[in-house]
Amino acid sequence: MTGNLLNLAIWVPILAGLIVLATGGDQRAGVARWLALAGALAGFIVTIPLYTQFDALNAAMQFELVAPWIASYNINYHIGVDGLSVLFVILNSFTTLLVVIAGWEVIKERVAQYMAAFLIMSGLINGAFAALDAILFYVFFEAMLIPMYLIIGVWGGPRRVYASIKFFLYTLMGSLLTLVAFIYLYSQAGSFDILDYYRLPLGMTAQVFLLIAFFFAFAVKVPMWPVHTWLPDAHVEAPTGGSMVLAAITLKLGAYGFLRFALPIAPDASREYAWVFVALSLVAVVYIGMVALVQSDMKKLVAYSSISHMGFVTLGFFMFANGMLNQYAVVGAIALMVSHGFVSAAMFFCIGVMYDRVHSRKIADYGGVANKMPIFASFFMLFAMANAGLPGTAGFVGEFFVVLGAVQVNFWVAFAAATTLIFGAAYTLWMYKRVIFGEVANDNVAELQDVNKREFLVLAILAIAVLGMGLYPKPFTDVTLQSVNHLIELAAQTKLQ
Amino acid sequence: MDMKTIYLLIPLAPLFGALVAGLFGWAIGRKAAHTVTIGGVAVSFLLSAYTLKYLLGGGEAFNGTVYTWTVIAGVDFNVGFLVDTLTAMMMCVVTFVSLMVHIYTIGYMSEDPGYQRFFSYISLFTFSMLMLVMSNNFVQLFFGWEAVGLVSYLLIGFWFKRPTATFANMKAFLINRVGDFGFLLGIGLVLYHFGSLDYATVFQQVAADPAGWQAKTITLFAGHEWNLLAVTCILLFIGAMGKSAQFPLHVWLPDSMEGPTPISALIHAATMVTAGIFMVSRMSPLFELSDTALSFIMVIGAITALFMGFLGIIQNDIKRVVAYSTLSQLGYMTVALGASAYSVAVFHLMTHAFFKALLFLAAGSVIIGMHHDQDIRNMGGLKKYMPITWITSLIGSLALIGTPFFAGFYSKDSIILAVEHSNLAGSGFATFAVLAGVFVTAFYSFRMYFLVFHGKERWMSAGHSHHHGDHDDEEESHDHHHGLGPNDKPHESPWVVTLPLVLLAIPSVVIGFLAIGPMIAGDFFNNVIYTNLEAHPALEQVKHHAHDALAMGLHAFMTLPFWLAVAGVAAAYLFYMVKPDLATMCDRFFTSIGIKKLMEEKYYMDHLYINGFAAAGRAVGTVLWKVGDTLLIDGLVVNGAARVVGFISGMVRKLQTGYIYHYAFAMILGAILMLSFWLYVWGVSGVFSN
Amino acid sequence: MIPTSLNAWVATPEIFLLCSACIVLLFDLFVSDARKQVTYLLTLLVLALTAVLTIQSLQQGLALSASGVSAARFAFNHMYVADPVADFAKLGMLLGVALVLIYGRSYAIDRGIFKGELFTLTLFSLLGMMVMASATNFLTLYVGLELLSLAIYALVALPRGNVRASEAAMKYFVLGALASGMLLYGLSMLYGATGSLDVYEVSARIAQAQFNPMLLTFGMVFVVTGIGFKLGAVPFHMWVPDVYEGSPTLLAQLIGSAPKLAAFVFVLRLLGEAMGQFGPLWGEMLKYIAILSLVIGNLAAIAQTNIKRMLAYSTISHMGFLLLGVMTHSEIGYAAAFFYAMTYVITAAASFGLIMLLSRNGFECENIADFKGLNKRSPWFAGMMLMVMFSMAGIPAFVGFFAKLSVLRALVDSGLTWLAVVAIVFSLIGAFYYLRVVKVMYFDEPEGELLAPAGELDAKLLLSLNCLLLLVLGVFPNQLLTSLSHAVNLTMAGSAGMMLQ
Amino acid sequence: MVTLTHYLVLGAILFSLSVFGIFMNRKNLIVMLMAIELMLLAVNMNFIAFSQFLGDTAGQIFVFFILTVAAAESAIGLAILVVLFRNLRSIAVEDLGTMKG
Amino acid sequence: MTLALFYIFAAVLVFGALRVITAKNPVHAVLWLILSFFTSACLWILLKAEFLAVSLVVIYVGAVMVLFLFVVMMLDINFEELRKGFWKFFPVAAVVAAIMMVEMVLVLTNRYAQIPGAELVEQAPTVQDLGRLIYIDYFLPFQLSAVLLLVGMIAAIGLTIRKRKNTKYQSPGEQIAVKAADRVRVLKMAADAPLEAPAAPAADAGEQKPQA
Repeated sequence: MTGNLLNLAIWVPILAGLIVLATGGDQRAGVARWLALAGALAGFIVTIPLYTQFDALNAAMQFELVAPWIASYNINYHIGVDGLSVLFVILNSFTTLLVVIAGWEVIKERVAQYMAAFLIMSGLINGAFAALDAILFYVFFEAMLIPMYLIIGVWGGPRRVYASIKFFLYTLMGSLLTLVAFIYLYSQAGSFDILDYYRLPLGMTAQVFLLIAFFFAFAVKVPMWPVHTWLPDAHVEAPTGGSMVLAAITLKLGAYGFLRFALPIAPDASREYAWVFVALSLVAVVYIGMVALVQSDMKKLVAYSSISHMGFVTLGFFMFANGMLNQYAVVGAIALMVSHGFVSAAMFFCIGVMYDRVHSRKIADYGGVANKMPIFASFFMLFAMANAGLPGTAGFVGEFFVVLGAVQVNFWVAFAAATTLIFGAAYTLWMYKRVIFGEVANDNVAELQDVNKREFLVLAILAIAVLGMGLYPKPFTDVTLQSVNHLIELAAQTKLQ
Repeated sequence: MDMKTIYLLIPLAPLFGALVAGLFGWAIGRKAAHTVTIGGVAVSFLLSAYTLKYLLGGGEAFNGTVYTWTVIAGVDFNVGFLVDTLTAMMMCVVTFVSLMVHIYTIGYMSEDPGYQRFFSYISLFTFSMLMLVMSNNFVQLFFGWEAVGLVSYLLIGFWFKRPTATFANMKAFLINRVGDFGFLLGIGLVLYHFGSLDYATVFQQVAADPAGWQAKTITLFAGHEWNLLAVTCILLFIGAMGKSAQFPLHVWLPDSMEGPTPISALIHAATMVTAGIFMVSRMSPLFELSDTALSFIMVIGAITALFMGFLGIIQNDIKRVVAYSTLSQLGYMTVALGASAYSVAVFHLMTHAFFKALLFLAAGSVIIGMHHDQDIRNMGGLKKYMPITWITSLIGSLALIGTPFFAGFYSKDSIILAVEHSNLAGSGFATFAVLAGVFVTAFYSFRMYFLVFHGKERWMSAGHSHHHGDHDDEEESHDHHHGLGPNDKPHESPWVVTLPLVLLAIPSVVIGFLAIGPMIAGDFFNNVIYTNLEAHPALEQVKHHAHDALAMGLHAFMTLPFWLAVAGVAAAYLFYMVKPDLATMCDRFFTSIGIKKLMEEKYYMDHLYINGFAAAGRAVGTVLWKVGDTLLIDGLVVNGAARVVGFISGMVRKLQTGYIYHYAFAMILGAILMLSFWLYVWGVSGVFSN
Repeated sequence: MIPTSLNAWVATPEIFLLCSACIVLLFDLFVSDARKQVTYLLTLLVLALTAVLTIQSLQQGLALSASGVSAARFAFNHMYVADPVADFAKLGMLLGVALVLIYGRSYAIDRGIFKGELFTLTLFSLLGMMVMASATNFLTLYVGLELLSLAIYALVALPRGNVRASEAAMKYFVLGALASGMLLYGLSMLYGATGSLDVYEVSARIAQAQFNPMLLTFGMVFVVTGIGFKLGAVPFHMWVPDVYEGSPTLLAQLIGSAPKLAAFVFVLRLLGEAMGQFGPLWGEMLKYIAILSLVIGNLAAIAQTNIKRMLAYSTISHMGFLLLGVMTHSEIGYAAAFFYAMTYVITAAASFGLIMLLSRNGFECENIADFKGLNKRSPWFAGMMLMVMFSMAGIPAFVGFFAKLSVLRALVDSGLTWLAVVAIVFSLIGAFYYLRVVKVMYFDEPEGELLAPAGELDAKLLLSLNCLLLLVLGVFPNQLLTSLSHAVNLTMAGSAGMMLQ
Repeated sequence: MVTLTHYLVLGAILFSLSVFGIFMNRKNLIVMLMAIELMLLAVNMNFIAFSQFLGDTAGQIFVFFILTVAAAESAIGLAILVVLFRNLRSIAVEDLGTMKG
Repeated sequence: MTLALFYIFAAVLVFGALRVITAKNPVHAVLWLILSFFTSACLWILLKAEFLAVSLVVIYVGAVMVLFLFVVMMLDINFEELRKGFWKFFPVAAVVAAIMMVEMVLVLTNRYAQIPGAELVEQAPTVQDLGRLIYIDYFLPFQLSAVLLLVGMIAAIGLTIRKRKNTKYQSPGEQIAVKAADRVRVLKMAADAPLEAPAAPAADAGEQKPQA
């Protein structure tokens, strides 16, 4: 029975998406919207028991379900979640709900397709997080590209074609290599079951190659420097909802991939080459932090900030000390993933709110928004602060523990990482200052209306989430602890023979 | 009510007020907003006072958890309270000054459209500050630490239309972030080596084996061992440098005067900026074990104390004078910390809170009187127009310069005593700095005092460029470009403004006399602040003097600091009342040798930050973006690969000529190649060789 | 020598098809041009009945194998074999050809080629394919191949007034003749080296070392050339784009779908069964051909603006992928290639069907730009085309993904992981031009008047089913994967069994 | 003594010549078709030689069928040629280049 | 003796073949091809394959070559035009062909390529033997080759049959079968043709109209 919960989490949104799609053209847009809302709500509600019934003291997979799928290749429909993934299933369904509300009246063309794309994507992403079979994971992981490609391309900005194709091909490049890695593992283990891979002894060369393959797939998705350049383009061109899901969820999938695949399957290589990941992560934190500073496009700025934050996440994942991962760093990184889900979604939504009114994302086209949109400005302030990692907001928890963990591994790594405290605040606040503060800068701003009820709802929900997690992260970290411990054990073992 | 409930109520009451005023201010109106916030802070103050009394009456210090924030790696990270005498004192100071500021604000902000918002912010600040001081662990400390920073940010930028204000608040936040950067790393080291972030646990471990901890080292650069505690303490202190505006992270504080005056009093003088002092005192068990760190602290404090004082001399903005004075006084406190006289530092913190808040609020009163003209060159002779403000200002100034028996005297003299007896490296310089500082303090304080309250009524003289603003326009009522017209007369502020002045003037006079006994000589801080008297005997000397407040006051007339202060006042009188030409002459002299310029540019520190670090950061960012991302990664690799593929694709396409003979040729060529390959395989197998 | 016997019942499907084709030919003479629909329906009926007979044969074969007997049943003095691979392939061909006729009906009517020749020649070419699938003798193989080829050459030229069609036919013909000349030369060498024309006999003689290895492998080079041409693999691919572009779309569909299955079985019989021992050698040759096909096919496709040409190059790259499966000369590899070929037939049929759906009298949909804004015109068919494109690109959960997966698995199993990496790098490049089609349909605004897809309801319905089948097979590929790999296993086991005799 | 090799070499030479004829011919499709006939002749030569030297009749049967197929092939080839000529008014190989790239 | 004959016939054959592909005039080429076939037939007789030799002459020279000649004559071709630029491509083509020839000859003359015990048969198969094989053992290919010829016939007729241009005739069946939809469609075409495709596709559409 419990396995069906995950099934519901995966298939309810997809089914809802198909139903929404069936409403057809824009003459029934209203129906499509309400159906989508109902679908997203249902999709979110079915994930709640995943948390309430989750046994936080258990590191094993829960809500597991195994059914034969492609028997001739020993591929199974094997789903289940542990502390590493359960939060993201819920977060994803939550974000989808927000996205549906966010796109309510903003999207006027091909509403049904828009809503359906998000719902279907939501199901696919849940599937990717829940999959315990490599091919199943791969199928969800890749299939997700299709709706995202369409979302960027159809409802995106002026350079949407470039952005969407770049997004697709970049991501595909990495994941195809992973496919080969999976097949290789299959030829070694005789099964595509991820949990079997954990137990599979592998030589160092094989591990290194696997790690490279995983790196390409997941580093692109995260994205890590230097394979990050698709993200700013994709974010800038994507519609608000697309940016929200991209930042909040799909990036997490990349990071999750490291936890689920790279570390446990190739632990020796991961330990050996952790420095590469650490170095790239630090580059992401510092380099990207500086790049974010000089952006003139708000979305691009937040996109770069996402890269920088995700650099923190990957940094946390590869904090090996004496062959052991640092628990603070890993838990912190996971917490950062969750919080970044809230915060980046909120940031993109805020930018979307302004974009819907002024139709510009250029910082220079704004100024003094606070005069006209005080409520909005307050929310935006909260999220900006969360983005800068202010204690009491969700953004702090992860950064705090990653730095604490990093100190235990290498002081200078922590030192470099902690610069995000400065850079993060600098680019966020500078943007906030230029956009929100000051005299009303131009006629567009002068005509601004404060947030409407729908926008207020989304902002308020996100604000509660951001503050809630910041003030009481225990519910978030508790569920991951045992699984992280297990992961640390797995990453500490040696598979060499 | 048990104590825990009381302790919970103390921060929650202002939070409640803040939330009500902030979220529902638009609905409940001004009066309700200030009522609820003032009520909250008043409750908080009364309970704080009760707490202090309770502890003085032999009550048990409280150390307990409110809730567990999170648990990782078996370590609990809690939100909890540690309420001991130090905390209680801080709570009283914070809530009292806050209460005064709340009341004062009713008058000061009466015309501002963001009235409710302002009350909400300052109540939120009170909450944050209380969380900071009441914390029993580093996480919550950091919480409060950043939360007060946030409110400071919000309040400096309260008039968000002013570019200077929004610049200043960003600057304040970022500079503080630099401090937090060190602070966070320090916390990281504490967690790493002590396995806990609870004060009690950490301090117990240190107390159990001080020598062992002192010997611990950490490798930062390969081959170089560093003393662990020194590194940790310096990192923690970097946090304090940010928050308490110590050189070189002081630059934000003068700019923070862009905020409304009440918050300058509350946040940027009395409470928030002293958080660093409080923190170091709190961590005294750690800092005591590292002479290196203490020396570092002392030198930094001394530099701040003296050089920021200098800058106070040349300021013409009434608030900036006070701000530099604050910097200087914070330097004094830091010096005291460095001299291991934590209790003295805290003592000065307390007295300073009162008289500096008083000075700020008085300055604010003057500003109201001057219709938001802040330039002291436009003032003069306000004594007769604003009597209450005048007298309270005088009290404040006297307290500040250390006039015997005033509050500032006891604390400042104790600091000087402590530094004189300190045996750490750098104490000689520190001694000189604090002594010189006395003169400087007296000079700039009374320069301002004389310029504002005495002499000619200069606002009447034509030629100053400020114009009288349009008071009918509510929106604009607090804008910069206001001032008193030549024909207007300044008038005393309303009672809500003057009442806090009076209420603050009282402790400014008496608190030193009353408190020095218990706080310095007594056992008020005995179980709270740890001083290794064997290693750092300075405090012993102070204690010796502090036994008798009266005797100390009397004895002061024969000490150097007193005469330095007198000299300062006299010099100010000479320069600004008797012989203004002398001031001009000096001015010209210092201009000619370049020192004036140096001081006007604030030792070029802002240049360094804005045109140095910030500009460099942006330049590097631009280069990384344009060259790294756009040109190299995207242009060369990503789009380059696409272009290469496209180019090859075009080439491949050309192969398809459309002519059968070429097609056939390709086929034959393929066949020949395969044939040759086959021949090669056979050749390798040795068929053709034999 | 194997005892001679006619045993003609085994070949019922082909016999039925031949007779029916002749009947259709005769019947058509009495049908006026306006009533060619009748011939059309009759042809479909013939295809359906042939399919039923083939299914029966398949079931019989599977039943035999289940009872422990060899599934291969021989007929015509060992010139013909009915085994599961052949039967599956025939079903695929029948489906492919039926889809050609159904999708192409209104297209053919509009272009005046809805004539008796179309049906009879198509049926004869189908017969050729089916004979190829079942041939166990070089001679049968050759005659089947020629029957297939000649019928198609003629079909391509069928729109007589069309310059491009006749040009395409001529190119196809000349190069095809050249290729079959090469193939024949190779076969003559095989014959000379082993003294036999029978696939199993050759295999047995090789196993018993009664052959001349040099002549045999020398001939093999030419055989590989011929096979390369049939599959359209580089460098024997040059005809593919021109023929796809020039021929009427329904014939492009015919060329692009079912014959690939015939070619696969041809490869399996000739290389896999007859010369399985020399797998490493021809595998090495096919490896380079396959890589070249991936490279050239994918790269050239990027530059195309004509969708038929693009699909032609895409076919080349797909054949490269298929050959990667074959070149592993393992049963897993054959099974993967078979699955690839089978699903490719369905995919190609869908793609060309969609192109024809958008064409109408006087308007040939052949530029990618003609798909502009299809999502606005017809979201349903835009969605269908999207599925086809993503399936071709190998994105899950479409069947193209599992086809690629199975080939990659075969490669990795054979220790050729690097080759798998090469393959995916080029399928990444390939994804670009499929994406472009999706981009054109979804992101671009339609130009000019909004034209709804033409075509009859049945074609539309079937086309939709066809496209959905890509998804269904992508989600539930197990049955097909298992069946095909079982069939390949049986065939390879059968050939091993023959060798022992 | 005429050996098998003689015939095979002759076949190879013929084969190469016909291949040469196909890809060198730029002007005349008919000659191209003739070259194909030559190629088949070369193959036939091989088959007959093998058949007669190995004593296996199957090779001759094969030749028989090749001749048949070649006849049908020529018929179709020439028919296409005629159609092409009607459309193009030319049978120059060079004129068959409208589709390329 | 046989060897000498072989070399003579072979020389003539190769020369004939060379001339086929280099002849200026296609008619000459056909004639050279006929010569090649004849000499091949002679060579086959040396191989004791008399029936096939005869068949070759009958089928090729008698039928196929005549067909070729017929087509060459029927098409009105400017032969001079066809010769241009021949020598331009010669070197590359000759080199490639030479490489191919050298490789093939090298292989075939290699001693590993020799089949031990390959002797010309004493008793060549008779026509009866061949017939038995064709009609019994090779029944399937035989039937199929019949189909092939049928296909060749259908194709040739289908592609080349032409109704006379100047004969006007009605097709009542078509006239009756015409539907309203057909008419509507014709009208619609006129409306959207210029919109849909400006220049090139219009030309294509024109070309696609059936000639007859």
